[in-house]
Amino acid sequence: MPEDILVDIKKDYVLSKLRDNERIDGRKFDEFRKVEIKTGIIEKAEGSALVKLGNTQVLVGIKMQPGEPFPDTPDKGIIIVNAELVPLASPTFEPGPPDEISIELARVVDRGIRESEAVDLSKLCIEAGKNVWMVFVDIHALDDDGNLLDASAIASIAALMNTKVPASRFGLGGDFELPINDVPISVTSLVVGDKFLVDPSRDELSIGNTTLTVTVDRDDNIVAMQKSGDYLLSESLLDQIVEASIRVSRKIRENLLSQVSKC
Amino acid sequence: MPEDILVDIKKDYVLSKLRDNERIDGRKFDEFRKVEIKTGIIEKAEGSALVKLGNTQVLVGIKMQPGEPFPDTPDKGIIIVNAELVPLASPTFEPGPPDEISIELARVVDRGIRESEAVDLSKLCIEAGKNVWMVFVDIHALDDDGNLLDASAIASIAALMNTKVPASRFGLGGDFELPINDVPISVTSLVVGDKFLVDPSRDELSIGNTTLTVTVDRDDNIVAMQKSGDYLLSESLLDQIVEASIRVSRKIRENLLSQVSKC
Amino acid sequence: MPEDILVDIKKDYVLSKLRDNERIDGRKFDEFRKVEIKTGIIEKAEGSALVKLGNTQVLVGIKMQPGEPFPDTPDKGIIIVNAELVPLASPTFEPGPPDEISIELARVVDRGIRESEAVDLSKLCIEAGKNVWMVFVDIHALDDDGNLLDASAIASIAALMNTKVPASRFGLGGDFELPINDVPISVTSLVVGDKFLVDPSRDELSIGNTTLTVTVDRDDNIVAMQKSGDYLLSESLLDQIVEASIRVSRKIRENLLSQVSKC
Amino acid sequence: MSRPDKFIIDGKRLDGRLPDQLRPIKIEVDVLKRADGSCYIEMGKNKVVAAVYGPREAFPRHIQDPSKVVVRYRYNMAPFSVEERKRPGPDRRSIEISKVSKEAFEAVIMKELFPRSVVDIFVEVLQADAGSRTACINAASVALVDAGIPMKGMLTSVAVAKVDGVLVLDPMKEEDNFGEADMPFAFLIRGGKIESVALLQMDGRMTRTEIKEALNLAKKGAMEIYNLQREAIMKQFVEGGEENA
Amino acid sequence: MSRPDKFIIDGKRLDGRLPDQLRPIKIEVDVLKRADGSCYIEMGKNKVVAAVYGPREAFPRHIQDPSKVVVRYRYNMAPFSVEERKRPGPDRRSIEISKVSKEAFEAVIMKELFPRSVVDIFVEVLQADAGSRTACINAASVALVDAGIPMKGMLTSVAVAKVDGVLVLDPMKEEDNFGEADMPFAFLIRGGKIESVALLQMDGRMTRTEIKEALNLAKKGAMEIYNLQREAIMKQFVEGGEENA
Amino acid sequence: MSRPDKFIIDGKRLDGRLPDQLRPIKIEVDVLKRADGSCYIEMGKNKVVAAVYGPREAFPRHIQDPSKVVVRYRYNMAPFSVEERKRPGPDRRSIEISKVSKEAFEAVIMKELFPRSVVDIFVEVLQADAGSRTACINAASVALVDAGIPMKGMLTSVAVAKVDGVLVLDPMKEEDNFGEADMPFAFLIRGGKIESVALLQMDGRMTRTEIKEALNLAKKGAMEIYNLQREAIMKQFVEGGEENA
Repeated sequence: MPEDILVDIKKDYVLSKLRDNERIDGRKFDEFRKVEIKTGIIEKAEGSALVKLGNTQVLVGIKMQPGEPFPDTPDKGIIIVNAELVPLASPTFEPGPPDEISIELARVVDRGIRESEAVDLSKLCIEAGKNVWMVFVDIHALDDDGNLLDASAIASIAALMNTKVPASRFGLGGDFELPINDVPISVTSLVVGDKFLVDPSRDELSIGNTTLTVTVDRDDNIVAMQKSGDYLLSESLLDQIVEASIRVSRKIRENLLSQVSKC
Repeated sequence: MPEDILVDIKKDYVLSKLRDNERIDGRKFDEFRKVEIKTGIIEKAEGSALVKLGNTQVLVGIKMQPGEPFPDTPDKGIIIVNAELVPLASPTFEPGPPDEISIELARVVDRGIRESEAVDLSKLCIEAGKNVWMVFVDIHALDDDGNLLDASAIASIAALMNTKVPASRFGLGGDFELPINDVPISVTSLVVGDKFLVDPSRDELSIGNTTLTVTVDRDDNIVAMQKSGDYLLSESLLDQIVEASIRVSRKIRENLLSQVSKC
Repeated sequence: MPEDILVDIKKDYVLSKLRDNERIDGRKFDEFRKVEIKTGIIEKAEGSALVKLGNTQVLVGIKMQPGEPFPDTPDKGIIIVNAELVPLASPTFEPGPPDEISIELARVVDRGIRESEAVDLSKLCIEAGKNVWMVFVDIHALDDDGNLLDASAIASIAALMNTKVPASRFGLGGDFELPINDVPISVTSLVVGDKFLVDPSRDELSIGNTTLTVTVDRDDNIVAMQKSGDYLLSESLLDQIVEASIRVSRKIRENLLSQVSKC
Repeated sequence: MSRPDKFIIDGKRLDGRLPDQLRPIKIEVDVLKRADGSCYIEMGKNKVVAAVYGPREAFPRHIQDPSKVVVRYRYNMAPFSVEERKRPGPDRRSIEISKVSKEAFEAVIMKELFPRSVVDIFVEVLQADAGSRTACINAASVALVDAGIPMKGMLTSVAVAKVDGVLVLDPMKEEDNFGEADMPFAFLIRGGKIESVALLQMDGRMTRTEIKEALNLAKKGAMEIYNLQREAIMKQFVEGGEENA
Repeated sequence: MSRPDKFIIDGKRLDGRLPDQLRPIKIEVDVLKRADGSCYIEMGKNKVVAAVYGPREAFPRHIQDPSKVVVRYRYNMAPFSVEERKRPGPDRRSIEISKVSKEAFEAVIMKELFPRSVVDIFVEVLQADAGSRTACINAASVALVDAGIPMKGMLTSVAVAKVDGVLVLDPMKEEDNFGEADMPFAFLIRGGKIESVALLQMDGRMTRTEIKEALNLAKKGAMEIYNLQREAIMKQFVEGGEENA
Repeated sequence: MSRPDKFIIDGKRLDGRLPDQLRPIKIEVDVLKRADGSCYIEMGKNKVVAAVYGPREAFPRHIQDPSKVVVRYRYNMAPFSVEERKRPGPDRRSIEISKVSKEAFEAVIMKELFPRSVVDIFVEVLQADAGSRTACINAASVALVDAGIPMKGMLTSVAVAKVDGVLVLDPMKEEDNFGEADMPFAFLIRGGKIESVALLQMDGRMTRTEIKEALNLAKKGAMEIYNLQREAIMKQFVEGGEENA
């Protein structure tokens, strides 16, 4: 009950600020929180990255192993994205198999990587039709202070950029760097009436999980979109969000590349 | 609560009619509802049939693929019957893995097909001990207005009669019709005191799920029986139901064969 | 509620007796209940033993089949210990997958067998790296009158001593006796303040599941220990329990060997 | 196991029995301490144990019935009870057997006496042979008496099979696996007489006439089993009384 | 299925359609007796059926919302609906589709009218083709009208794909599998006009300009589907009236 | 990894440590915002993070205890924490570790202060090395202090192994995998002194005398870890105070 009252108070505060065209933490409407990226912190993983997006923290680890290719892509590696919203990260997460929220998160991150062709899967074939590299991208939420999705997407591509293919461990020649072709950036906006707030914090999300995620590749193409939440989106707002997402994605990508020396 | 009252009223009505030796919908005690069968409606399946039994509707689809035979029947194909009582079909069905009701239904249908040797499994061997055809019979309930079991059994055999073995898709020669030897018919009766009502409707079942199912092959042999529900059955009633089931099964089979051109 | 009151009364009784340095059933503090062992009672199993420890009853059955070895022990057989605390054995057990109690029980029994090297796994290799004997030790609780763990451990080793490797059934030569090198004995004590009661009965356990299990091999080595329950153990008590466990284990082993003619 | 050429030679079955003869049966009552009632039965190579708990408070609450007791029945096979190790947990076969067995007992337990309560019947198959469901029902029936649960009568179960065209009582494994039909029954026996059928299943191929004959053969077998159930209960009653004296 | 060399030849798609042309659509209302509302739709080779139950009491209690109705949506594929048999039960894809579809309906149902209740929307894909989620939303929308659930308007869904650099309406399987982008929409249509977007997903590669064009193409398609939905409801209304007369 | 020929050469272990020497330890307090208390620990190559939530209302209700707080403990390994990717979700090992760790904390938390409530302790193994359960307990202990949960003292955990017949403190992976015994402890430390044993497990082969020696070696190691735990808490207390000033 007190929890509910707190949410209501936060909500009122966010909305009243919005009426003055302000965000509660003073950010501009299209401004991300500070992004900090540390890669390679899990030595046992093939690649890893810890991303802090304000107080939101996500750790992504990459494990690789040989496996059978999909029948329709016999000469291509396989990427599997999985997200665990463990109860450590938020009082609202519960132990157990992935729920609809973590499944949606993993699938949207997956689409950004897949559709931007960020990983060159054709270079992950060991023996066509028989054996290819499987890349497991495991998203492990640590602290949910809002917008876990963008933090997960950034951590995933950063971890992939940090990945060495462990060929020698499997007697398959020398290790080599995972071939990366693109750096997709996902930009999530909270939609409130006719306004939108990029990279919403948890306090801002107290008004509802009504978001639009737009993932952009390095050529300003949109590679994935996901409207999430029970709201109606106007056409004009959709275009504004797409425009802003492209703009914001460039900054985030630049920031990411400055912190992750690669590509 | 109002639901309970409704059930009680229906129950009283069914029982009062019964005292006058009448059924609430005017049917004779050994009379099936109208049976309508449409086959081949799911083009992507190897075979399919939609059966309407009054307002009860069941869709059965057949999928086939090569697989390993059972060790004790190395030269015979395999039939797997599975039933999903999806919540679309009734307010009392819940999402989730099969419960005891859907398992019983699938197993009784399975026994009818298996024991009548309706499908000639010896003609479904690809390579003895290694590779045989697996026939998946998937029962998908659409509308439960009573006696899903008989509707499912009819739809299953009708779908099997409609099935083409997809040999060419698996590079195993030309497609051929699934070899059918018999047309088992299941006849379910609702037992009420010393009376029994063939093919009970949902309204009739408001007095309890106290049924006896008798499955009959084309030579009037009984190939499967299942007493279901918490009641005591007298010897004489048992024989009466067996006798009636044989009689009724002939009509249903004739009806089925007239609608499904085969066998 | 009445159940709770009964537990409280039992607890008070156990504690008041303890103040007089007595156990409610008159046993000495380091005295086991009577152990009765019957082996070979499940003819279909490769080995079996029913153990009665007072009124506690456990049945263990051994099944064996060839399977792939672990990569790090390519020339050794595999032992898998599994415990089912079926609801038949106690009003507090529930149907469903193993809970933390049955998992702990199985793992502690497993460690005793494994660390004492009771079964000579090197003699269970069929073809190194490819095929070895898998030994399934299935613990089936029948009646829980306290200390299921020790009863299970005794029944497990007794059943293993009773086991014939079913080589002929798999066309792998003649059957032979499972090679047994040691007879580990687990001794569980209930810790109450600065005292401990060996082989606690269910009534004694009404004061809490605060136990220490010490498993001893035939050379008086400790091969496994497990503190279980939310209590604090003093150093001196720890040593006393270890000492007593070694002493008691010799008697139990002797008793076991006298009932199971082998090793 | 492979199919025998003939099931009946010189009027005798593979294990030497006559067609209308039961396998050896052994019944022990009150074999478990924790359960409110229990029974161990051997029927051929079947070894099963049944426990009854209740009437006790039904939990979770929403399963309670304000007008009568809820009956639960769990048929479970030990992993080592069969030739090839069975993975623990219920499979489709166990779930179906549990359902029809539960319904048989629901039909004979005086349910109205214990509203809002539950009676739990747990049967464990320690070693499985043909007819384990019938052995379990016989054990559960005795366990219910041992637990003092009021019933309309005794529930007694036996199967009939058809082999080489002949109906045989209480089939063994070969007859069950390779026979032409299998038909398990459970009967309500009251006042020493079979009153009605509480459980009935069948698969195979039988004529209407054969079904009637099978019923009669089953009734004969059930009466013999019933007498053994009665005897075991009596013995327990007398000995239990002595122990308590 | 393998990738075609070209998707558009002489301005026509592989199945002969123009880029802005829908697949054939068939809509039947009130096809199930048990459900409070139902609808069957064929859209290309998709065959889907939707059922609506409710508003009814929400159970278990803790899911109840004292201020509004709870909406549940279950997208489920029949095992035989796809080329290779699908194992029964929800997979990750079904769970995501169910989530975004539910949210689209939550945005248009008058939720405040039925506090503490639940509206269940069940859609079964009997045969799957490209765009099964859009077919399901269209069916569910009609089923909700059939069930008399008050909504702000009709929800109508269609996808746009990009193949050979051209945007095409209502993609077929080849366009979906091998195309450059896929973008499903659902619109709220009120008073005969498209008001806003209730569902939006995208994967592939599109420029900002293409997204605007895709939206316009989808709107054109949605209006056509909307007219068919309206027609089917009207027909049912008239015929249903006749039947009841 | 294969078995080394010798574990101790010239009195030194494979990683250069003396037998009674700990691996390097790093402790950070209050590393998470959402949790009520948190701690990150590195202990050798172990990297673990612990979070504490509570005391909060116990849900579902039936787990509430009217006389004391309920303690839950969840040890979980990230899929990428080990050489070969671990499937998400609890396995038998994790469940056992969670049980004995929970019981250790139940023995030291002042449970009576918060009836009907729950304290949740979640530990995530981000990278696993030998002794991950001990690292997790040490982190959880600090996180409980950070969350302000009253305890009888600090819980500090360390293991002892036996290799080449020698007892070694805080074993590394090779010593754990191929050693002759492994024995994890957790101690209650109050007023700077070890009071009693809260967690104790052992597998391998040890004499009674060795067990006593192992205990003493573990106590020495625990005191060192305890001082690091204290230091980290103090630092946080001072810095946290500064931050808030």
